[in-house]
Amino acid sequence: MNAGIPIQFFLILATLMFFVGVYGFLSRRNLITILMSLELVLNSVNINFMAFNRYLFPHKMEGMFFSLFIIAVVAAEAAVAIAIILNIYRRFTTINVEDVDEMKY
Amino acid sequence: MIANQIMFFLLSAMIIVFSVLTVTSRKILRAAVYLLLVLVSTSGLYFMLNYQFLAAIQLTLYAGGIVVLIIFSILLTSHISQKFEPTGWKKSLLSALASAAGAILAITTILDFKFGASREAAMEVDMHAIGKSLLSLDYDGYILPFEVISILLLAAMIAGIVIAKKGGPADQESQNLKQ
Amino acid sequence: MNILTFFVVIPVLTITGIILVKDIKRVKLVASIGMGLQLLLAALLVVLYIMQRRAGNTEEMLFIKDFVWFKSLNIHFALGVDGISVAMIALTSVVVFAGVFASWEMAFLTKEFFVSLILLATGVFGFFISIDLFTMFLFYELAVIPMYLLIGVWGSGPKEYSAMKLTLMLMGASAILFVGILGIYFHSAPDGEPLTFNILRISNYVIPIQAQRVFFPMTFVGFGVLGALFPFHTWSPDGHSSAPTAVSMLHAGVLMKLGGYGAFRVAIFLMPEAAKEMSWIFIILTSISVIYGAFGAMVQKDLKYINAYSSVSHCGLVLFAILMMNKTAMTGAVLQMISHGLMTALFFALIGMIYGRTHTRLINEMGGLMKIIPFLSVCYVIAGLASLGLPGLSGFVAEMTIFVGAFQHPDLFHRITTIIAITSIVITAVYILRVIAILLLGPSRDNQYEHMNDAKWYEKISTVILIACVAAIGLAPFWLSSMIGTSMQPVIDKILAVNPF
Amino acid sequence: MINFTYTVWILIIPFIMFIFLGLAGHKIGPKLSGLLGTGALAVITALSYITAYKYFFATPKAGDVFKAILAANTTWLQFTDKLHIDIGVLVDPISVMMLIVVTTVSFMVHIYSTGYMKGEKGYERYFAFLSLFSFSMLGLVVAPNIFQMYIFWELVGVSSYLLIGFYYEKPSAVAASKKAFIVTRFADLGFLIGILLLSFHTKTFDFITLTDPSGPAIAQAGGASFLGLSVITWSMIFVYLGGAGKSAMFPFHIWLPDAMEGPTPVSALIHAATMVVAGVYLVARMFPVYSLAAPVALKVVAYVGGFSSLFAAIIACTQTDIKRVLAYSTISQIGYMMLALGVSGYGGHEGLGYMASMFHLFTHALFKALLFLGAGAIIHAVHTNLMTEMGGLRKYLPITHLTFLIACLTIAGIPPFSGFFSKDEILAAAFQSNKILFAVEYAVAGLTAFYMFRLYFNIFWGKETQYQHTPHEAPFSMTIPLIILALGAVFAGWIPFNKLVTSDGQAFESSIEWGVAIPSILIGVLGIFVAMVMYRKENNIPERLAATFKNTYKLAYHKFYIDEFYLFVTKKIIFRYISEPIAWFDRHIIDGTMNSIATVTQVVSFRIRKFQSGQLQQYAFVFISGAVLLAVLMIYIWYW
Repeated sequence: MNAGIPIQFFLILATLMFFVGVYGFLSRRNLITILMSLELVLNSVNINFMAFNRYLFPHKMEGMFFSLFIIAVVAAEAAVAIAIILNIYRRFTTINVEDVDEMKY
Repeated sequence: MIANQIMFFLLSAMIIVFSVLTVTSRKILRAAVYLLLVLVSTSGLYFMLNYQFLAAIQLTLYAGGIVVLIIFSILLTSHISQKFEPTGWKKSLLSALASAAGAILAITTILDFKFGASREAAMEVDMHAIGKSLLSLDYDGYILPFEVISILLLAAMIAGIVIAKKGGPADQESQNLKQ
Repeated sequence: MNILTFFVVIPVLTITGIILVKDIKRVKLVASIGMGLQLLLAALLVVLYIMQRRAGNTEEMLFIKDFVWFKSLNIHFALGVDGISVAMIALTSVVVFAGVFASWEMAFLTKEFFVSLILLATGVFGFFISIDLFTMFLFYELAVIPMYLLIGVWGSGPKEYSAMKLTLMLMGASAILFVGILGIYFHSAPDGEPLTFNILRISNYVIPIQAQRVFFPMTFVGFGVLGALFPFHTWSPDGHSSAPTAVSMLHAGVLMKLGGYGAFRVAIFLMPEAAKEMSWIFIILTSISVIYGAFGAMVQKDLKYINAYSSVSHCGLVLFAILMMNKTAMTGAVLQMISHGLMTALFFALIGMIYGRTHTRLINEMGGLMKIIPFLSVCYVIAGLASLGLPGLSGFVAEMTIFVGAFQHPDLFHRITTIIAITSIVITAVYILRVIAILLLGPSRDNQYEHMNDAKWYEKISTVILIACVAAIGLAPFWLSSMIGTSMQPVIDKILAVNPF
Repeated sequence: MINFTYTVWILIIPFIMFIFLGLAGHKIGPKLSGLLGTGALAVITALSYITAYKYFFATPKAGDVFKAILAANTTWLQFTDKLHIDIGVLVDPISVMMLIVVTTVSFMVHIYSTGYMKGEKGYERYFAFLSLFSFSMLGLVVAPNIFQMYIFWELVGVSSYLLIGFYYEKPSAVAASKKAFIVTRFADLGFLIGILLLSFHTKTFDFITLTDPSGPAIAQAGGASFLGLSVITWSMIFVYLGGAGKSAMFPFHIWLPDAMEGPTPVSALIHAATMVVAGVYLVARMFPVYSLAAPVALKVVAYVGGFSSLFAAIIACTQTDIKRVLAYSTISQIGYMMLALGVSGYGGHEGLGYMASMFHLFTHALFKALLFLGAGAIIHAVHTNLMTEMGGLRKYLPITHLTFLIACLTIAGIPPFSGFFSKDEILAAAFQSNKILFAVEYAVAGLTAFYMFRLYFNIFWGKETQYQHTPHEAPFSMTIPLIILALGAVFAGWIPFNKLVTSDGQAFESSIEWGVAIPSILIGVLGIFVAMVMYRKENNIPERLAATFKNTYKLAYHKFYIDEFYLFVTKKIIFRYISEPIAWFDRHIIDGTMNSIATVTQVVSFRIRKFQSGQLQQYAFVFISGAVLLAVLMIYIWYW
């Protein structure tokens, strides 16, 4: 089903998605949006894995399993991150990342 | 232009457009919905690459689970109607520059690199094969990471509960601060 | 089990014991028993050592024991002693034992105090028994770290400042030293053979002279800072004046000797060619130390400052003698280390006791103490006389050995610097007698001091044991000097073999 | 050969006594302490006399020569194969003579002290110190090598320090003791350097080897030279510095008058009879080296001695504290001895000066101890040191008066007292070799007679003074030593020193040179006469004289301002311009450098801590930009 589509297309797509995520991570103030940006970043990595697996090592399943595990880890990460965000919200009554700077010098 | 190419470009366009919307939208709930759309489009890509299992996982776990989780947390912490203040132009510009630089670097590198095509016969990734190697103790088996991930998930679950629980250590401390 | 391992095991057991017991009295009891055992052990070691030598054992190091520790880097826990380290161990055990009794009145966080103190002692003992550079360095650090706590927590005056200064300067020196040690390590064997940290092994191999030129100054300065080498001595006055009694005793009495011993055992012994080549720089620095410290002590008003500067002067003499690189002078250096260790510990113990009574250390505020606290005053006079090199006390033996040895050097430069160093004996007399005259003699200056008590039993133990050692060495120096001298012989042979004068 | 091993007990007994009295003195009480100390001294005095008898009369001489016998020797500290400090006992003519002097005077002083110090606080301590002093002085005397001498040299220094500062609550005593120690210590520095130089070139400390006329030291004479003088000369000059310090020769004399702050018996023992002549003894010990290898050094000895004797005699004429007069007189007399050594040659009749010096040392010890003990008895009776507050004491203190008179006649060189004989030999020796010094000595002889009788007349005659309570004669424990010493002062002149104590151990013939002696007697008598005119009856001649020579008098009265000069050097120059700047330099420059390194570190870290802003996105931005930058670097710069 991927005939006629060079691997570079997938990679460029993933790259763009990755850096859009990075942009979000750097520019948004809301912690939850930041989390969402992170999801984008991780997702782009998954795309890379899948593309590499399909194009370069079609006889193996490593890429797929990696993605699988990444998805599991992302789930765990999201759960914990959201718990932390809720806690921060209770503590500071805000989830603006610029207001949470207790850990400075 | 054949169908799968059209399909690919359609999906790509969706992914990129919705990604950008996700990180620029000033209403958070909308951002979550855009994220959902991105994830769904991604699973479409997986289908295209013939990884049905993973596509399904992507749909259920990612699009179904995580996005719902995010939406819940949004509801707990923000007002739906709330609009963000726009990001400061300085900050967006810097972030955009950094991201663009990274993107350009990565893309030029990708374009420079010659990927050799594989000569091996493609493997049929059916549920049987996945299940077998996931539970296999062989060289190619994934039983150990599988178990580790299960424990990780359990730990994350417990951690999520403990951290978010009302009256946890942080909460007591903040009460102490108030006093 | 090797007798030397006990020197590390007993302090560790003592620390455990101190942690386990409950009240302060028992803490002190455990500490004194532990250190008493250590003293006995040191005595036993001396006897065993002499017996072995009598029996004709001519190996360079005795009681050698070697445990592999980190195989990949060839780090060993290697133990071994010769006459020099035996003497240093004996000194340490005496000073630590006296130190425990000198801090008998420590009331604040007693348990933690004794734990840190004995931890420090563990480091010192470990340093002297090691013949592996890495373990040596490890124990060296172990001895320096508790010093920070001991001064910072239990000190007086600007204690945080002093503790920080002392620790930072010594740590800075350690950093340089560690580079030096690694430098030795990476040149410790000819091509193809495994690298080693073992001193004896390294000494059989000539380190390339280019490497020596780089690493000799590093090692020497690294150890020299602890030995109060001019101009890196300024931690000493501040550190000593802020430290609690027992810590000053241990620090000036023993820890500063680590510097001299290390400079001798590592810098000179392993890199004699570079030492020969570069010694003139350090000879100038050390002879400045000797004179400069003595002049500095002359105008100080704080008892501990006086003693700290005097330590700079005396320890400068140690390094000076080591650099002369002949048997007599180096024997003298070891003797001076022991002698200075004992008498300076005695000084600090007495200063602590006097301070405990008068609550001041400024000599101008006291006076006529001889009449009020005769025991302590007489001890102070004896310490002073030892310090100015009175025959019959240890200082004379050490200084004369150094001077005679240094003066036998065929080089005119060395003899002239020796004469410069000798003038310190007059300056020493001036500042010692000045203190004695102001502090102890004359009429009592302030009648609030009239009703002080003389020494308590534990203070007497502490001072008497130190005085006994000082006098014993002073009256019968022959055995000690020959024990050190015999062990010095192989060292000298090695130095001469590669680079005859 | 007679065995002299027992002589080690001469050292061991007082040492044990010092330790015992020092540790247990306050337990056993003053009476027993005094008794024990004196008893110990009695034993070693007896031993010394036996030794002297055996050495001089019972030991067969090797050819005509008194051989030096090494009675005991053990290595105390090994330096190198050749250099080692031995502790031992050397028996030879001068050491035996010194044994006699030291033990006799010390024994007398012990007896005297039991009376003089009665009731003093620290009585036990006093006897402990006396034992320490006896031990160290005897050790010095019998030293078979120069390093043992140095050891005991330091020990006598410290016992002198302890005894001068015996009244440690008196600030002047404390200052005096400190001064004595530091001045002699400074001189000892020269001694030590001399020893080191000597040992470097001869590779030995041993006196027998060193002084062997054909030994290495003397053979080195023509060796390496420095500033035009041979190394041996330099080392002997340095050694002499030590001797000059201990013997209070100019310019190291300043400590001796102040040392009179100590108890008077101590002054008699240490600062008149024994310790201060250690310098003379040292030069005599090394005499063959001086004479044969370092004549220039010997000349220095002679001139310094001559100058000191004149200088001190002039000052003595103006002082009013009787102990200070005696102290200056001591300096003057020691100058005599030094001069005699300095003008002496080596061997046979050439060595007349050497013999004369030893002879004078011997007689001087007796009469000077007598003078001091007499002064002690006077002070004991009237409780003052100043002769201006005394007068007419002859009625109250008959024994003291008589013995004091004998001593004064002896020191003035009036026959037939012992001082006459020894002084005559010195003058004869000086006459033979150096006329300038000879003239100086004549002047000194006259001055000596004058100031001694000035003292005598002022104390015992002069104005009738009202005392607070009538002075009374001292107890027997004090007068008996006076009488014994007076007898010694009278008869010691008949001892045939030219047969016993000579530069090369051989006897030679010498007789009184009347051509030299008669003028000296006349000068002495003249001095006495002048003193009698001026001071026997109260009159105003002294004031008028003082007014006439106002400046000279003032100069002499203030001891030529030498003390002030020293004070200036030490207080102003050393303390203010050396020590204090060094202390300042250390605290501000060196320590300041260390502190500023720390400050710079701190300032920098305060600056860079702003990077740790707590802004998560800032970190992420830096991280990502950095990663991109590194990637660019890696890809486009390193590999292209």
